[in-house]
Amino acid sequence: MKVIENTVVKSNTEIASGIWELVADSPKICSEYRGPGQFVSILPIDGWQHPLRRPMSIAAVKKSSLTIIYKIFGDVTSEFSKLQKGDNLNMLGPIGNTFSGWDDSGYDPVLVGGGVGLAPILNLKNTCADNGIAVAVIIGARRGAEHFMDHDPDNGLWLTTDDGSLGAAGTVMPTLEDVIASLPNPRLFACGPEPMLEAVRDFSIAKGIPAELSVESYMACGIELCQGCVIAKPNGQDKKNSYHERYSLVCADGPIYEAKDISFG
Amino acid sequence: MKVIENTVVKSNTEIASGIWELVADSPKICSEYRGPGQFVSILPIDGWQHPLRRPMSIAAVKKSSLTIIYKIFGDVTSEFSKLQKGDNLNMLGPIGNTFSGWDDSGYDPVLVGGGVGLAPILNLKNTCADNGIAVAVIIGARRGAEHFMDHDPDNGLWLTTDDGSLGAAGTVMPTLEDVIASLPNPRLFACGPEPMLEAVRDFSIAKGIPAELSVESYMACGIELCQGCVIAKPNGQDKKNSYHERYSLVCADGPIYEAKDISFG
Amino acid sequence: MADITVTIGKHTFQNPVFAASGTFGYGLENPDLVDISAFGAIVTKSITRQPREGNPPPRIVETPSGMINSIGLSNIGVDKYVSDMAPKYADIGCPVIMNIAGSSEDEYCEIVEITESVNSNIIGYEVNISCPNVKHGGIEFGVNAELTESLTSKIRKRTGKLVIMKLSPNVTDIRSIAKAAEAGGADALSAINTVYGMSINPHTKKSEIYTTYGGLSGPAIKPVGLACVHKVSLAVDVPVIGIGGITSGKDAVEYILAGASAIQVGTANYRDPATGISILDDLKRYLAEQNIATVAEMIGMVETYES
Amino acid sequence: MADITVTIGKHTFQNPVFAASGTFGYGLENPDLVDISAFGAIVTKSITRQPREGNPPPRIVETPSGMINSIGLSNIGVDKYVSDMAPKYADIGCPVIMNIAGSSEDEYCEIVEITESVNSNIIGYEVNISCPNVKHGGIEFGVNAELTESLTSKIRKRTGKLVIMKLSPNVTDIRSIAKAAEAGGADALSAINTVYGMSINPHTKKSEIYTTYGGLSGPAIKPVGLACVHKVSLAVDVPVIGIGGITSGKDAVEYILAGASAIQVGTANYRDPATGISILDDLKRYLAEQNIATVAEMIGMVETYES
Ligand SMILES: Cc1cc2nc3c(=O)[nH]c(=O)nc-3n(C[C@H](O)[C@H](O)[C@H](O)COP(=O)(O)OP(=O)(O)OC[C@H]3O[C@@H](n4cnc5c(N)ncnc54)[C@H](O)[C@@H]3O)c2cc1C
Ligand SMILES: Cc1cc2nc3c(=O)[nH]c(=O)nc-3n(C[C@H](O)[C@H](O)[C@H](O)COP(=O)(O)OP(=O)(O)OC[C@H]3O[C@@H](n4cnc5c(N)ncnc54)[C@H](O)[C@@H]3O)c2cc1C
Ligand SMILES: Cc1cc2nc3c(=O)[nH]c(=O)nc-3n(C[C@H](O)[C@H](O)[C@H](O)COP(=O)(O)O)c2cc1C
Ligand SMILES: Cc1cc2nc3c(=O)[nH]c(=O)nc-3n(C[C@H](O)[C@H](O)[C@H](O)COP(=O)(O)O)c2cc1C
Ligand code: FES
Ligand code: FES
Repeated sequence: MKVIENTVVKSNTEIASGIWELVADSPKICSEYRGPGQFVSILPIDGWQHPLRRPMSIAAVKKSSLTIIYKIFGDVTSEFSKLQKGDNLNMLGPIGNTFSGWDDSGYDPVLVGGGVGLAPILNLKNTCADNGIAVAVIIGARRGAEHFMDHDPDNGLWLTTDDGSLGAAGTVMPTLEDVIASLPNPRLFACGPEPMLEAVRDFSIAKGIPAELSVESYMACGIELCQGCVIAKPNGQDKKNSYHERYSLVCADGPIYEAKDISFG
Repeated sequence: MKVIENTVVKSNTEIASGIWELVADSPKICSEYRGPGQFVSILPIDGWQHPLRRPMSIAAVKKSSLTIIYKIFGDVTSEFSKLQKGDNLNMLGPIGNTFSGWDDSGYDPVLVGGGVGLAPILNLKNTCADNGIAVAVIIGARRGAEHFMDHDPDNGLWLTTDDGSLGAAGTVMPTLEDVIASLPNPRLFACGPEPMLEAVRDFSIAKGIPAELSVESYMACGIELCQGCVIAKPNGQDKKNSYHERYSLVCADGPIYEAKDISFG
Repeated sequence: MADITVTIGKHTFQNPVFAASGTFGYGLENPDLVDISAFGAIVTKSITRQPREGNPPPRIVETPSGMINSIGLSNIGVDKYVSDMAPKYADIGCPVIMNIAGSSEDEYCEIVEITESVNSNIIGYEVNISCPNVKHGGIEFGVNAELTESLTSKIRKRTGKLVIMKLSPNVTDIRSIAKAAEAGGADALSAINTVYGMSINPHTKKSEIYTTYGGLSGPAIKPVGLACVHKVSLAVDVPVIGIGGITSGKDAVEYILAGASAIQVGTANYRDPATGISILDDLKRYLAEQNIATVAEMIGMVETYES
Repeated sequence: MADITVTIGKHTFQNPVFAASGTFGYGLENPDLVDISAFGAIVTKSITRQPREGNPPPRIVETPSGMINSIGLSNIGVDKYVSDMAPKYADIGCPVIMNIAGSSEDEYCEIVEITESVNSNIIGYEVNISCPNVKHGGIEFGVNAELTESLTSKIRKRTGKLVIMKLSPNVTDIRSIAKAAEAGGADALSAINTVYGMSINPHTKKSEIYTTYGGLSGPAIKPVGLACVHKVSLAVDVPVIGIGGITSGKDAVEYILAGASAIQVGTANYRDPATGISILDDLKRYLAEQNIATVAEMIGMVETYES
């Protein structure tokens, strides 16, 4: 069940260059939360200038505390960065489905995150740790300043940077290939910018490795009212008079899809 | 000369119920300031949601400090009340003409203020005091909580309230009649809500007492560009093809007018 | 307490706050988030003869105090609507108005005929002749007075239920279209549908909407909707339903004063589908403060300087 | 550095950022606040045959991300304009385009004839056929293709200077009006003038604008202006000047990508008449970042999904 809740900010800190972590007291949404992959949709705090809520993945839920990690992108995220302890923040959630199969002992989960796609991956990483499940995690960024964790391959955490200033140089893909080489039954979970998702998708299909991708789309409502948040399904293209066969609503059927079930613009 | 200045808030305090006083460091506008009656026009702080600047009378200028007194009316003034020391506030000014004749020793200045019309009246009162000029001041409000000064007729300060909860009961008009009765050569200066200005105007014309009124009008620019801020002139009605004979621009020719020169809708 | 009922055609609604088409789904999506029985009525997403996928993404973009959409009438089609959705309206406690769209008179008529052929709780039709983002989605009717009159009268002949024609603001003279709909036998008119708009991403240099142009909605268009409602309500005798940028009781009051007998909440539902309920609370408070006994007497009460 | 000059008719402007009519006075009011020589051009307040007081107040009201005005073409009249203002343009360092309005073809023509009869630095006319708040202020031309073509050709005959027709968005088909203006011999088209809007004060129940309806401007209408400019620029061969809600370099870029050869800053001047200069700085930065060598090649460069 989704709820609209006036949450109370507990902390709001810059954890890397332009990347912020906000923890809010949100008992209602937390009690409905079902697992990593779900997101909330947050009301802008500047009146009606920006009419639309902003979707943000849930990075952690601990008792009644909900964490998001956001990147300053435009007006609304800039405003969010000014929030202080005690301020209100109106959230709608939890929305969407969850990553699945990570607790299946037959698989070796490999988590791939990049940019603002970090939040659900971190959430999944920590949830796995809480459940005693070993995972490999690969996090990409453009430059070292955008990372807030330590490159620590010995403990299953690889960082990459486009400019080579931290961890492995390049995109996450070469590291991903290296990492899975040593795993008997890899299963991929990815969230990040579209080019990264596309690369992971193509790679997983080519290699026959199961993969779940968390995708983004522009949303007006998050609650199945606007029909705006569609993503194309590669398998539903040809029907003449169909509804939701060619396009899937990310807020209802996503944001997590199996790699083979979606295609990118 | 008018300037646009990014002023710095020095203090912002609620001085009566819903009435705030804001002091800003504003060296450029202060150095152009010419006297009581002038105003500034302040940029809303919520982006473009409210496109228009808000005109606010100058309540005091001391060296580089400029004071305004504002009432929380709607969105923009509510936002202003959240400003804290050190915040920026973009002002355009000083705009408009000034009260005149108050320094003419042949007259006994009587100052009448009400509601948000208090700022320029206070400014004039203090300017007179600085110049050793004795004045009578009458300030009206709906109820006692909206006053922040003391009813002190012995020192020339009369307060009135519509509900009689402080000072004299009723509007400023009965008190005004009482006060001028004892003055040989009264000269009125008034600023306040339109019904008050209208009453002062009619009274001054009927009694043949000179009066200057500070008027308000809806403004888009404050700098003679929009032609929006007009007020009707009673003496220019009949010309067929005329420009600025029937209507006067408050931002250019006002906000101070002699009572006989304006009429109210 | 003030009387907040309003009458449109032969229907009296418990209050004048409706949910707008395309912004409230089929009224069944979020039972936990909103108590639908509090609304005066809800208007469904446009239903077409056949199911429709709608336009490719991107379908949505935000603009200053507004948004552009180009959904392209994505919907389940009338057959499925009548079989799967309509029966669920039996006990939702709120009248349902079915919004319909088509690319020909026949299509509109078939939708009505199919719906009329079953028993349902649908009390009427809002006829979308103003969808700006589908080439053949009705807009060719909405910009042409003759076609509007003809379509209205054909639908009128097929139903005794409410017939409400939904007008486009994207015309030179909305009064003439309104009069044509009235002449065709409409019980009421809705105004407005969205305003043509466009948005471009300067970084990618791409249109932010697949169909290039989409429909602008939200607070940005409130002044446009108000002007249309005022003009239309002076031009016709049937009731007008006001739509466009309504987010608060204040907005609803403005529309009613301008001449609306009821109002619809659109884009604001995306922030909170219960917005209509808070609008209703505001409206009641306003009536009490202003000592106005009935909403009915407020309709068109605006005082203008010129006449 | 990128080449930011743009050419309209036989004129090459130093940059594409102009000040819009009615939002920059006669260009002479605030020499201390803004360095007018930085602009590509300025367009004056509409000038009519006789001086005009304009409409009674209230003339202005704010709306969400916008404002409505109903100034009613308050201006000094062409005689005084030509004798008192025009001579001052000799050394302001910026081309001046005179905006003109009238209630008949004769009136427009007389204004042009009077202006042509003197020597002045005015480089052309922007013809307001789209003022929404004066009954006979040109809008009857702007909604009618035949009248637009006829008026354009009459003005064309009377001047070798630039003739720019300023279009209204309040029409069913802006393309047909644009084509008529082009056929009449216009050198360029400006789009858009303001959108019809209304606002009501719920407390007083009064219209907030004396003429009931006024013209909506500001960021709220940016999507409307962009759609119009894109449509018009595809329909005609002459340059289009984009107007509507431009406040930033980003907005200017969107308009140029949509097909505008130059842009005009309107409502934003009321916050700061130097907005155009910061837009110009943003635009230069954008060109550098994007490695675009000339503004000219950016015009109409938007990538749309459909064609
Ligand atoms: C399911 C989902 C999960 C997300 N999780 C995160 C997260 O954990 N952390 C994070 O930083 N960001 C996340 N995002 C992206 C985030 O919503 C945008 O960065 C944010 O909306 C930007 O708002 P802005 O006003 O700052 O920027 P703007 O300048 O308004 O927008 C910049 C870009 O943000 C995107 N955007 C804006 N509005 C919306 C909207 N209503 N719906 C979808 N996208 C929009 C668009 O791509 C736009 O071009 C997520 C998006 C989705 C769909
Ligand atoms: C010359 C002048 C001097 C003023 N001095 C003061 C002062 O010293 N203290 C004070 O509290 N107020 C003063 N005002 C009034 C002040 O400008 C309004 O109270 C303020 O704009 C309200 O803004 P808001 O967003 O809070 O309210 P809103 O809800 O936007 O507006 C409420 C009312 O404020 C007025 N208003 C809004 N925008 C404008 C505008 N752009 N121009 C003019 N009026 C507007 C209108 O009457 C409107 O109905 C003055 C006005 C003028 C014209
Ligand atoms: C995403 C979206 C989808 C819409 N779909 C429809 C529709 O299917 N049929 C219709 O008649 N109107 C549709 N509308 C128009 C609304 O019903 C309404 O007329 C318009 O949005 C203006 O109101 P608002 O500003 O309150 O949103 C849609 C609007 C939006 C924003
Ligand atoms: C107060 C005001 C007065 C205007 N006066 C004129 C005018 O005299 N002639 C004209 O052609 N356009 C006039 N306009 C329209 C503007 O030039 C411009 O087309 C419109 O405001 C849209 O641009 P914007 O959103 O940037 O303001 C006026 C606009 C405003 C806001
Ligand atoms: S975001 Fe509205 S339907 Fe998914
Ligand atoms: S406020 Fe614009 S001319 Fe006076």
